Amino acid sequence: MLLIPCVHCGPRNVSEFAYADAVLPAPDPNAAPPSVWRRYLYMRTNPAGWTSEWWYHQSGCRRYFMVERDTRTNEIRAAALPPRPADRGAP
Amino acid sequence: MTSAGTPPTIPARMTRRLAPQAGELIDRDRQIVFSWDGDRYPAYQGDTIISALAACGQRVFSRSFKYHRPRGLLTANFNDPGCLVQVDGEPNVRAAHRRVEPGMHVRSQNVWPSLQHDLGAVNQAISRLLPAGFYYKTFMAPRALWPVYQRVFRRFAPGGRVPRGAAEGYYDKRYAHPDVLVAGGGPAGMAAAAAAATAGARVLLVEEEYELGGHLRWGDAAQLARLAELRTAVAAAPSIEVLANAAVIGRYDDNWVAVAQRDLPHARERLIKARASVLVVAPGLIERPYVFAGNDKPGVMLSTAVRRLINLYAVRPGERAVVLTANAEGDRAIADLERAGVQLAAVVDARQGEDVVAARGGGLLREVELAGGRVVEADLLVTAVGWTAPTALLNMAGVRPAYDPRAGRFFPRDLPDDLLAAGGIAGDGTLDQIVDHARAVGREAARRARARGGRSAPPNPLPALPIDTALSLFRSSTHGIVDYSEDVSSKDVVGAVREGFDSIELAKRFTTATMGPAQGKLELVNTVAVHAEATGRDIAGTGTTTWRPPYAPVSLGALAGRSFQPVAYSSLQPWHARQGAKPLVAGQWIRPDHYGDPAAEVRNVRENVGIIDVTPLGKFELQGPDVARLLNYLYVNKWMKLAVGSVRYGVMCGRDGVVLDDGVTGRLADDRYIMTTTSSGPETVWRWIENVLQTEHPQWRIHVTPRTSALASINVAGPKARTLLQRLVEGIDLDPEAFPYMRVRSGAVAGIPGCFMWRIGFTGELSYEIHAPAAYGLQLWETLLATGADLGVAPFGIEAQRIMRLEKGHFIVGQDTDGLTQAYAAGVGALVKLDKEDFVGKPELVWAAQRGDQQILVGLQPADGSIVPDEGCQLVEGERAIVGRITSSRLSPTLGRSICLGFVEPRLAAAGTMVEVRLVDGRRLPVRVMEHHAHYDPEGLRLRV
Amino acid sequence: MARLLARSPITPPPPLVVAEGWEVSGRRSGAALRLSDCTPLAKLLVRGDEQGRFRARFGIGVGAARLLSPDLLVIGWGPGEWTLLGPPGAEERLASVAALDRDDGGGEFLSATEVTHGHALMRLAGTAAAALLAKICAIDLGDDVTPNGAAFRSSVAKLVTEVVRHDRDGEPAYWLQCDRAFGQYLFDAVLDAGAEFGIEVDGFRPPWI
Amino acid sequence: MRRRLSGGGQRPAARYSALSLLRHGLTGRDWPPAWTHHDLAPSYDVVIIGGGVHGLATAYYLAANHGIRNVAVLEKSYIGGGASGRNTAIIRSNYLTPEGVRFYNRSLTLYQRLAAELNFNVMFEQRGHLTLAHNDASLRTMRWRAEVNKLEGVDSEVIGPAEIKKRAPYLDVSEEPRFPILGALYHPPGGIVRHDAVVWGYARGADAHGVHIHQGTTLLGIDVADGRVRGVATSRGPIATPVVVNCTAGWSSTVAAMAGVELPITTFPLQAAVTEPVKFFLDPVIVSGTLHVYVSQTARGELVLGASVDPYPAYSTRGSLEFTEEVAAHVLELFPSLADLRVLRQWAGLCDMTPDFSPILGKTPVEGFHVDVGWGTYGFKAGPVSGEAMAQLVATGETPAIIKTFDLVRFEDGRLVGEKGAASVGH
Ligand SMILES: Cc1cc2nc3c(=O)[nH]c(=O)nc-3n(C[C@H](O)[C@H](O)[C@H](O)COP(=O)(O)OP(=O)(O)OC[C@H]3O[C@@H](n4cnc5c(N)ncnc54)[C@H](O)[C@@H]3O)c2cc1C
Ligand SMILES: NC(=O)c1ccc[n+]([C@@H]2O[C@H](COP(=O)([O-])OP(=O)(O)OC[C@H]3O[C@@H](n4cnc5c(N)ncnc54)[C@H](O)[C@@H]3O)[C@@H](O)[C@H]2O)c1
Ligand SMILES: Cc1cc2nc3c(=O)[nH]c(=O)nc-3n(C[C@H](O)[C@H](O)[C@H](O)COP(=O)(O)O)c2cc1C
Ligand SMILES: [Zn+2]
Repeated sequence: MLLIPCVHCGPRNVSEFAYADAVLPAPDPNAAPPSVWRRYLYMRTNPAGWTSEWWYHQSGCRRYFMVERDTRTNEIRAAALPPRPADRGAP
Repeated sequence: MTSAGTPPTIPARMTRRLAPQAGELIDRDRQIVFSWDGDRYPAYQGDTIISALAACGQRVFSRSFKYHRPRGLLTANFNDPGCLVQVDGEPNVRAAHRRVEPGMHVRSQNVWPSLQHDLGAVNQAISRLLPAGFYYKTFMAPRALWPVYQRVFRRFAPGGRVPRGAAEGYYDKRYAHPDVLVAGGGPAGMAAAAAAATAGARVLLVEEEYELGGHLRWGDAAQLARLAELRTAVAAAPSIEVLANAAVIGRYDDNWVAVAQRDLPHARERLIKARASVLVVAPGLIERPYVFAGNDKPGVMLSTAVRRLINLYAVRPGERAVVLTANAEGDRAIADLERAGVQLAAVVDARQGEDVVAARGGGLLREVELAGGRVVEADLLVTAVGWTAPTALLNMAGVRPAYDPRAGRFFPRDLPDDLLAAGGIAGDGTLDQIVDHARAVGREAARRARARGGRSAPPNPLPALPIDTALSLFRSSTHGIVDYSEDVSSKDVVGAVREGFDSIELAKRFTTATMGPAQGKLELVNTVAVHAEATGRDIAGTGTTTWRPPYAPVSLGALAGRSFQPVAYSSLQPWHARQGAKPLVAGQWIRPDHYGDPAAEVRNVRENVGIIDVTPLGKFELQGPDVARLLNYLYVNKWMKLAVGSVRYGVMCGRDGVVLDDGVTGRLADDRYIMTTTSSGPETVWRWIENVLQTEHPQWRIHVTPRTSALASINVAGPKARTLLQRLVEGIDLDPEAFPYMRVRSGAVAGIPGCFMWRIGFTGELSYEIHAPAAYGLQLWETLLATGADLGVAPFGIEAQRIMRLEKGHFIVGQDTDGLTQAYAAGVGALVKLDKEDFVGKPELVWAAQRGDQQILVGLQPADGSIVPDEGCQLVEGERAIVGRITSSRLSPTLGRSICLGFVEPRLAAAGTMVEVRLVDGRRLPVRVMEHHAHYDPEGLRLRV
Repeated sequence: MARLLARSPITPPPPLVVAEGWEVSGRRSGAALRLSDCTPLAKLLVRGDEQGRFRARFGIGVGAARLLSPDLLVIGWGPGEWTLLGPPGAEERLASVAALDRDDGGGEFLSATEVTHGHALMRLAGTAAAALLAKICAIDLGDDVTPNGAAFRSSVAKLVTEVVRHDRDGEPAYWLQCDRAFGQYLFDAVLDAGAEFGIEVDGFRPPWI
Repeated sequence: MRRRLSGGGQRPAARYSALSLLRHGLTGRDWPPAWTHHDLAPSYDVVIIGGGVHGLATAYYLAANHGIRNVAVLEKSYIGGGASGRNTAIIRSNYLTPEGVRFYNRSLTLYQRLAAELNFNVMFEQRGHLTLAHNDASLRTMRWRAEVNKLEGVDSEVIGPAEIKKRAPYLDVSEEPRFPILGALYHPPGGIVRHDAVVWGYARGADAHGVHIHQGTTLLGIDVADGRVRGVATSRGPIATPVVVNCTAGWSSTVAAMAGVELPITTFPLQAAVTEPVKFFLDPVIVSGTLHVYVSQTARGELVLGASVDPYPAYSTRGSLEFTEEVAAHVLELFPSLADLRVLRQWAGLCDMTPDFSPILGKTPVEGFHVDVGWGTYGFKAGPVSGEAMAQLVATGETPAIIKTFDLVRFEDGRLVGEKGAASVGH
């Protein structure tokens, strides 16, 4: 049972978490042509090695955070809060 | 005790029972009777099934898998491959480990018709035609006979029988958080545990045998004295928890260690899941069998088996013995045999170059052929050729133990920080050296555990253990069995190599060596040695097959533990149960499907008024100044202008434009909204909302609170709904002008404060959905029924609701949509507002709108209204071209005909188009595409009254 | 109109009595390990910034619980998330404790949500309480990791459950809180796990906290 | 592709039969090797990466059907060492989309003939396959599948609890369980096969036709120039080749990346376990999507148990305790009397999951670089048809109709295949 170091709760069993997705930059939804948008939807680098991903502490603090994990060994070297993007301002 | 009592003749039947031994585990004052293949046998408390039978002179306990050869005792412990039996309903019981209990019914396995006369033994005669993998080479033609061959094969499956009814055993689990977990309770494990505890660690000490002590248990007086000392040290440390008759079965990521604890007072087996800061592996060594002709004959035993039989169970293992010894353990066995009165026919000292070539005898061992041709009569052949290191737990931790040819076994190397090894697996030496080393390991384990907890101290140096050289004895000049459980011989392994299976992994799979119950603990190194011999490589270069969990087999019951399947009930459940509502399993919820007659329930809603428990509807309270933005982003329609007191229907899509969920959301106050989701949707929707809020829009000030079960939700539907509610509401004006369709109002209902209700219409009738504080839900429900009796109020269930929603043409996400259905295909294109700046799924929906080529959901009515096509039936053109499918269908009690929702190709979607549905029985039924999804009151007049 | 009667999702074992408007079990047990349905307690969920004004008022963050007054417990579950527990009917008192000026100009968004009806709450008390929980909860309950006053949200019997260690008079005890709909399930699971320790149901009675 | 009969020469294989078994048994003569070792040639017409069922079947059909024999299969460990040697070996064709049903049914037909064609008994046991429904939503999907299957000529029917009980008497079909069994999709042609035998049979067949099977040979790089494949780099040296076929399942992203091709694939471990053998009591294969579990009993008597993929991506095959705990709990929901049966071993393999639970077959933007990937948890059954189709693609340069829907560009075009409903159960 892998331990995931929740940034809020400390290390907890992976069974308390939901893996969300790889951390990916989103293209501008209003400008991206289909090929770019669908690459974002479907294509994954899927590395055998270090990768950044989103996890959700579903049975704990219910927070999303980012984890750097080696997909071969499950070693985890970092966990971080979501970056705060600049406020997009009023709608 | 059994009803049979304890016949006085019992000790007399134990013809091989010795005088009391210093370390014996049996209680001679407590006699037991059990049965073996239908006959009654005596035993003492503390006997294993096998020791009891062996004491009575029994020598054959099973037949082998393939050739049905008689099999006896080999190791006299859990690993004994020939000692698997059926105990009552339990198959494959390790009879050389399991203790006898009064009245046990024990049977031999894999025999037909009986252990003595087994017809399968004809396979022995043709064994040369049945080499490993023979089945790949035959039974191919004629193909028609293949099913017959299959049935024949199945008869030869080994093992016991599983019972038919439900199992009675109670199985359990538990978690543990030791600083140090010690696997193995021999001298090394005990010393390590005691030292770790003294250094301040919480220790879990796990021993597979019934008692601590390891090999000391069958030792001489001096060793028994050391055993007593070590046991006292363990007992004196309060921070050690000892688990006996418990095996460490696996080590998983981050030192998650699984232990199977057996035969507890309250449970048959218990799985313990321990998060160990440090794991100390101290499993000792396993004695390795020797490969030669006839090495599986009953009467051929390992030296440790003989010592266990004599010293732990006071059983004389034979009458006349040949001993092949290559080490001190063999020499000690000789001493034990002499003391037990066994005649020593020959001592074959491998260190002097002597060897055993063959064991012979019809069924049982009768004579032994030595190298040089001498033949010795004997009923017991004891071998002591060397050890296998049980490195499984190390391998599971990612360690690759190294083979040392001088010692003839694998040793740990490059252990990670949270893993240490002690005892025989780590090296050799005197008992003092082993214990000193183990103590240092224990102290170091405690230090590392503390360091992982943040406190650090300098590492303790670990003394090095000496490594003794040993003879590399694997196979004699003859061929014999390498894998006893699988009936694989060294010849099979050699043959496999010649056929091209020249890596150890391929040879394993082709011969099935190491794939049986012992999983390599007895047979792996011999298999590797024989394979290496055949390829010309060495053992290190050949490598091993992969050790995998479990280290010892563990029951499905223990792995499953108690059944934990959370189940959700609404506050009204006591009433539903009292009324005998038909339960419907809907995800985690148990809901009333109906109360007897769904069609009548429908009619009552259409004519009078009905009430339904809709508590499982997902509900979220959204608070904060930015809620409208969130809704506007999540839903495909517009939300910025929803007024306080209004509700709106919305459809949510994923980023791929696929419909995710739908529901109604109402604005209760300026910055307070209640969002509803489908009953199966709340978890997904909640996760999705948090995702949006936390990763995309953390600047939005919104708090989400789940309210699903905090609110008892009751829909009051039907033309008389208003009349009924008028009797019960306080502070809410129900006048249609004051409280029109798609509005929400708060107040008290039936005296219950803090309720709100909205006018919506899933059923198509005038209806109010009341949401009340859950603890009052039952009271509200009962009050509604009592107050509306004269109006004909009656409950209705899910089935009636499904019928009515279909009459109204409301689609259900997941039933009338699938994993690829985008908003336009679901027929809610009118809702999609592509002019919004941004919302989830917008790009895909823009393109979908341009393409317009997707199948689309439409209302359908069969030409013959008496036929209800099954949900899932396909719409077809010509022979087999699929042009759509039925997603929902019911017989409408209101319209008196069958009605459907379904997908059709866009070219067929125009109202009035006739298409054909293929019924389950193959008939074709014409159906008409309707103008609306709704079959009933498409203008929605009834719900707006 | 009939008197209001509130009900817990957990079927109370007889005898039934009414306490503070709730139908509860009047059973009394002196067993060494006891489980009580405490759903009637008043509960308020309050949220704000992790290091914001609530944090300052309550003095605790994630993973801790504290008595604000002898009958009022505040528990920190997640970052910026607290629950106040008080005696049955004390909803308004809780609200006043959590009453902060909604807008102090600093832009911190605060909310308080009454969740009395949303959760089932039970109290497990007795020397074997930790041993019982260790059968169904993977969190280390040892004194060094989970001392008196520790709180966490995790999985108990495969259900998301909030746990607070809150000993009384030296007797170890835990509050267990879960979604109301699963109350009966959790109650039964705890009783099942406690069978080997001789657990008994104890009715609902003061002192509430 | 130009046919070339040179390269690896054909080798007469020893025929297997009851008679030859007798002859060898009596004379004690060794069997000839089923395949042979070769030095790495400097160039091949086709280089196939991955010695699993897909790579070996492709090689076999290239040689057997199209006479293209100058072919190398590169396998970094041993043949079948990937998912092909770890899978629960369930064969069926009761999929959901007509394209899917047609495709898998072709494979099933090839499987029925495989023993005869390869002269290697792959022991395909058509025991019948039952997918259990525990709620009306799954019952509806079963009906949908059954109807599509029938239209495609595949034998599938929805049956009720009484008939289920007849076929699997140890199943608990009462209303007691938390997830009662309401019905099942019954698929008589489904069954299990000896997975290793399929791999070995294809390897032996390919070898006999002159294909070079290089075990212990790792692909390290793909040489792409001007948008087309020129050769590959391996742990044993370089090879010149115009055609590379990526048949590496769980590792396919890593191999595609060497050619600069991105795939819509994420690799997840899938685990399985076997129990100790017991006497035969379970004939059909039992699958429950709701409980995420499937069970079959092999001819050797063990129960083979499987579930869904692990909950997070990884290239690790270590396996987890959570898996055995879950699978045991679910097996006992279905078969309460098996509590005393013991688990003997658990293991894991890697699965190349695609967003639509359908494979990716055919050409890529790099000329000469073809993919036969995206097999997720269900690709063993597709080995024969994929091998046949990929061989045809390589030989003719044309994408065969049977795999057209499964092309890579469908993701860019937004034409996903709707197989989630039938393939999301782990096999
Ligand atoms: C536990 C489990 C159960 C399953 N159950 C079923 C089932 O019941 N039915 C079903 O149809 N399917 C099932 N599957 C799926 C099925 O096993 C796979 O889809 C299928 O075996 C894929 O075959 P393949 O030949 O494409 O890949 P693999 O068999 O994985 O072969 C790929 C090979 O490529 C090699 N390789 C990788 N990288 C390199 C490199 N750089 N150089 C050289 N070689 C390389 C690997 O070593 C590997 O041997 C299951 C899978 C698993 C893991
Ligand atoms: N093992 C023998 O039969 C034997 C015989 C003579 C001398 N010795 C010597 O004894 C010394 C070793 O002492 P030791 O303490 O290392 O070994 P040991 O054999 O005395 O004790 C090891 C204990 O570990 C237990 N064990 C093994 N795997 C386990 C698991 N997975 N879970 C739980 N328990 C498990 C065994 O049942 C055994 O009781 C060495 O010098 C060795 O040469 C051993
Ligand atoms: C269908 C099937 C049946 C298996 N049966 C057994 C078995 O009876 N005994 C056994 O030890 N392993 C069995 N295995 C597992 C293999 O031993 C091995 O664990 C698996 O192929 C993965 O390889 P690895 O463990 O070497 O990584 C079986 C595997 C499969 C796919
Ligand atoms: Zn957390």
